[in-house]
Amino acid sequence: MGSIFSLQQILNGLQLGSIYALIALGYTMVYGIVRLINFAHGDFFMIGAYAAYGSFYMFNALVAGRSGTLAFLVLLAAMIGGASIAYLTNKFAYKPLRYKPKLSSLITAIGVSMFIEYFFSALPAIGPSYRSFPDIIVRKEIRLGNAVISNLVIIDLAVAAILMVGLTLLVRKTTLGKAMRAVSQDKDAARLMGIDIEKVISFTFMVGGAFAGAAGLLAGMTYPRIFPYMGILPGLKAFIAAVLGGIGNIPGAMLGAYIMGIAETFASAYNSLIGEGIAFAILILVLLIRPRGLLGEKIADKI
Amino acid sequence: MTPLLKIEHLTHFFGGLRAVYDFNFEIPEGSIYGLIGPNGSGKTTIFNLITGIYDPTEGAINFQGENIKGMKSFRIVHKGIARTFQNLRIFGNLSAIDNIRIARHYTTTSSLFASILRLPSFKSEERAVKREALELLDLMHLSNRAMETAKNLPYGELRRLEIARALATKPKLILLDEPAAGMNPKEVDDLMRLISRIRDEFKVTVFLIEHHMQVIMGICEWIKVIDFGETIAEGLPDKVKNDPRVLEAYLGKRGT
Amino acid sequence: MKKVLFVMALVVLVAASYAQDIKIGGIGPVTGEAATFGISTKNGMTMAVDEWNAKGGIFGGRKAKLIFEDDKGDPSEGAIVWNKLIQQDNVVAIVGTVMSKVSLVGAPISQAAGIPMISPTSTNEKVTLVGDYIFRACFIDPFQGTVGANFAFNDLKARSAAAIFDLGNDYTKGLAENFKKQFEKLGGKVVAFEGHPTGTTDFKAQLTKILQGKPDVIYIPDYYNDVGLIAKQARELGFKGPLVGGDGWDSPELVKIGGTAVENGFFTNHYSSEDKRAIVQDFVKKYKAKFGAEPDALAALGYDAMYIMLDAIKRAGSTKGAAIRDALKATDINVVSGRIKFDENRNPIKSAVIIEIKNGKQVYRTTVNP
Amino acid sequence: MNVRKLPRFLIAVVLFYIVVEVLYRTEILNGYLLHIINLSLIYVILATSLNLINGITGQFSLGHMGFAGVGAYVSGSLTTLILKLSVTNPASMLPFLLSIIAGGVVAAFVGFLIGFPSLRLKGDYLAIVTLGFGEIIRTIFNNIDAVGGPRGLLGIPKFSNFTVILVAAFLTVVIIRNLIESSHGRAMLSIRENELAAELVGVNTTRYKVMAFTFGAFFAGIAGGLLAHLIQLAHPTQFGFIKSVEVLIMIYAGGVGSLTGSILAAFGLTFLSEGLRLGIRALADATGLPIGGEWRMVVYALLLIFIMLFRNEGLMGMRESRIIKNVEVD
Repeated sequence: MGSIFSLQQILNGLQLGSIYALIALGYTMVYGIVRLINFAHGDFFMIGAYAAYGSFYMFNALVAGRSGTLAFLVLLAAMIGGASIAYLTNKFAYKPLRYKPKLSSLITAIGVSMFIEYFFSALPAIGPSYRSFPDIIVRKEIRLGNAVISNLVIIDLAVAAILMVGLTLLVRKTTLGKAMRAVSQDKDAARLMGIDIEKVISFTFMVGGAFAGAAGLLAGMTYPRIFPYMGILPGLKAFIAAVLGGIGNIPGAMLGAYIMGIAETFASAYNSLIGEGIAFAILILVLLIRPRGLLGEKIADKI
Repeated sequence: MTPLLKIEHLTHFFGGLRAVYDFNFEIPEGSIYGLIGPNGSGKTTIFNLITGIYDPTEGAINFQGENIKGMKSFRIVHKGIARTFQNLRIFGNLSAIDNIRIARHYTTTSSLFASILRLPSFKSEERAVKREALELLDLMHLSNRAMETAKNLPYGELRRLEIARALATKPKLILLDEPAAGMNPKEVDDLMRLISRIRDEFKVTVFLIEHHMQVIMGICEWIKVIDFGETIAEGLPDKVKNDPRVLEAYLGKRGT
Repeated sequence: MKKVLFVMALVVLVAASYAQDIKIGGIGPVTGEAATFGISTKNGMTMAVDEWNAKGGIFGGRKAKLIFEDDKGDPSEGAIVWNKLIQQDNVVAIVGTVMSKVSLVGAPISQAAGIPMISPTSTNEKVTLVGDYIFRACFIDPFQGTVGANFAFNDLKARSAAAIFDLGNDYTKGLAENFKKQFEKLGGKVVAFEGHPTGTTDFKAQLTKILQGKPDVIYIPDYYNDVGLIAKQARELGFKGPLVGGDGWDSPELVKIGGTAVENGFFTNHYSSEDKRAIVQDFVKKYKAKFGAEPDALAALGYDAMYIMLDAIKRAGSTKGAAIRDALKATDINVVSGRIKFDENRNPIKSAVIIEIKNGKQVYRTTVNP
Repeated sequence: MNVRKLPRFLIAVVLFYIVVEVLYRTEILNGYLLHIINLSLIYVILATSLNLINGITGQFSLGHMGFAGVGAYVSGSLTTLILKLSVTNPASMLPFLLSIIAGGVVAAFVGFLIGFPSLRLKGDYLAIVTLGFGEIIRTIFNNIDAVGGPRGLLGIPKFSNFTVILVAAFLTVVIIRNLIESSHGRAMLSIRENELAAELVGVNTTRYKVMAFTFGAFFAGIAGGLLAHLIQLAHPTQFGFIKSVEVLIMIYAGGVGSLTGSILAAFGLTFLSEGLRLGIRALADATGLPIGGEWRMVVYALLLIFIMLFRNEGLMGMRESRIIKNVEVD
């Protein structure tokens, strides 16, 4: 069977899309609230992977044998790792520029991204080399007709889904979530309502960072090799996904990420030599037809 | 005599929302007409429809006998309609004089080639543009601000700069969207004198939106009142002022 | 009296210049995405220099001084560092660099300046064709691909094969193309020839397509980091057959990343760490002691390239470019990757070994002569 | 003689030329430094031309090096594959220059095409589309075997020299400056300032946005061609997203919309990156710390962050040096 639209390819695309989605959410949330493309976001993903790597070897000794608990602790560590770096980045690099020209934050973001990558790469304890990521969960494969589903596919999809549902609840139901929405819609009004804007922004960065960290762990388990520059490409893809969905829009980021994952998979299956080119062409086409992304709202230009 | 601007059955919907409904208006050349109505009644939308920012759902807009409906905004400007904005839209990082010079852009003829090589033809045109720009600034009492970065000017001067910029496009009709907004009584007085002067010196027809009753009553020759996109009254200032429907729209049911 | 002083000064000057260190330029990417390869190469070079210096220097008591510059794996940066080493640091020879695309920028600069250069790992044929000052220590693209195809067809008895390679990396594409050419020439069928973008970690789309063609063997001429993932994903999708690759596989990390997935894997390499020759055993032992890790192919080639260069300078007994070049041409030396001589295009004539991954270890399988 | 009337920029460039040539001939300036100067000048072309799109017209292109790639491959193919020019033949100089211009023209055409999405897209959306176009261009180079595919286009003759590059950089800056200081350029500026207001003072914003992309791409193509003939290679990886970001950094670190800023940043950042090579080595030698080249980019990134934190409008903001400005027409 030579079809590129096989069940296997759809699963491949969904798995890739899940990881993109977790990264894309951070991009979109941060953009929604401070209108900044956080170029360093892909590096939060990398930090998450390294935090998971380090914590695995730390906890492994403590809770040997309890694979479920261990996996949970490692996930927690990855998310804390991502959230911490996001918090620090916001505090030291973006906050001082909050009311300065937007583009200066953008260049700072690029600088932060370069710094994190090169610093980790130069640090003797980490270094630029690839590290193999430990098997936190034993791999199993299930056959389903022509397709093979590994338990990692299920884990990736499930973790992404749970976190995305959690995020949706957080944004819709909690006070903090409502504050986030208020700040993203109108900072001045939110301030007048007594919302501590900086606190909300900081929190948003941390949530985004935590999600990127979780994605780092999933990527580490699924593609078991990590290195300091591992965030660049997924970061870029996730950013594209976020824009595709309509940047600033949370469901849009998820949708965009899955489309990106599936488009990339199908394009590679169709013709791997120009696969990436096809994926970009689809992206451009979508944006030409829907200039504000798939779910992005048209922001009325008040005249 | 054909009116300068003739609007017939102008109707516009935003999605399902009716913003303007069956708006008809004629503005004769050389007049000063006013458009009033409560907030959100659709006044600015009408300006946006005339200047081609929105494409009207229905109706016709004739300017000097030519249908300009559906034309691109910049072409409408070339036809001779200029405007100002309720929320200032100044080119903030440019100097005051450059704000004016940009408005003279479409009347310049120097080719790219001549501009890049700075040929004599380009230079003489630049000189002319600069002189005219300075004259306009002078008229607006802004000549001492010519080289100032526009965003550093005080509010009242920005309002005048925007009017000067609109005039620089050499319009036949100028649409002023709340020109007196945020001005103190002294500035309002000056503005009224300025508007009359513009009409006389530049032979420009004026169509303005205003909340300031002093301005409306003081300089407008004819007034149209709209509410919820529909015309509720029309006539001479004195007549409109006492129209019960107008009073109701402003003070009545909605209660401001 | 003045004369005496003059002569004394002259003697001092000559002596000073005599004892002067011989500056050798080293180039490799130590930042950026190829940094891991650059660091291995640099480690290898450093080791060779240290060994020679410990033995008392190159000639006449003069020691070698390695000036190493980072090229970030970027051709533009390559042009800068080549110019810097030659014009600013006045090195007498250059050992570098890892990526062919960067060596191709450096080679004309070396050639024009008459500064001999030897690239440890640039496999593109064109590199040494730039001129008579340019040498290399590694195989060229066609060689490994051909050897891999022969091995797959003759030893593994494969009749159908698929290849997956890095689209943006000429090394892996070159190997894949030559594999395909040779495998088809032998009468085999290449059922799929798939590329993947540089830096990607998910190869399942390509592998799913490859497996639809049911190949006997998959040729994966990538570096170990990608090979580990590709192998793992291929096995996950149900591929049980052998995997074949090139010297990019040679790293202790391969088995760590790939786990059991790289079992039944074979690759062409310059040497086997099981080789009983003293220089090999010495190199492996010292490298581990110094850098706390097993050497990979790049470390071995970095070491060899530097070793060959220092040996040539010694035999030349001079720091003149032309003399070193002539000595390089006459190279006949035993280094980690075997006994090396150069052919007329300044490529090393050396045999390849095929290594098998068995129980997580690299096992020597056979030697192939060119 | 009225000092204000003198073409200051021309004088400055001529002085620069003389100083560099004299220093080089007297071997005070070595080939390495000259190479860095050449590279900086190529970056001047790239940065000022991107500034025309991003800084002056207020669009957001993330694919600038894609245009440079087009120029590099077109001119490289012409000189290397089709005309087979040789550096030793003095008659080759003219065909070389024409090839470079041809590269610029083809790049301009691509820029013209890419300018169209800018009519519908704004800000980050436009950024993504230009990024996508840049990557597509790169994918295309990667897949054309006639120009070397992933091996790159090899054996390009080394025609680019200090004189050619300096003249090209000078002309680029002068043309862009003259453009900015004309009615056409003011139209572009007005789009950056307020697109709607620009349209409503009669500026055909469509035309000027496309024009900015076309001009920007033309000069980027020229720069790409010069780069290829300087380092004798055109390679797909040189024209990817990360490289475009390098140019982006230059224009924002220099100041959006300031040509002076772009020129200073092109030189400053190129020299900084080289200076750090020496700096790190000196530090390692002085302190005995085991630090090497891998720390160079760490420091570079930190400095970049500090520049933006403490001069957040870039070095020059929107100001222009008097040397660059035209003598005002009066």
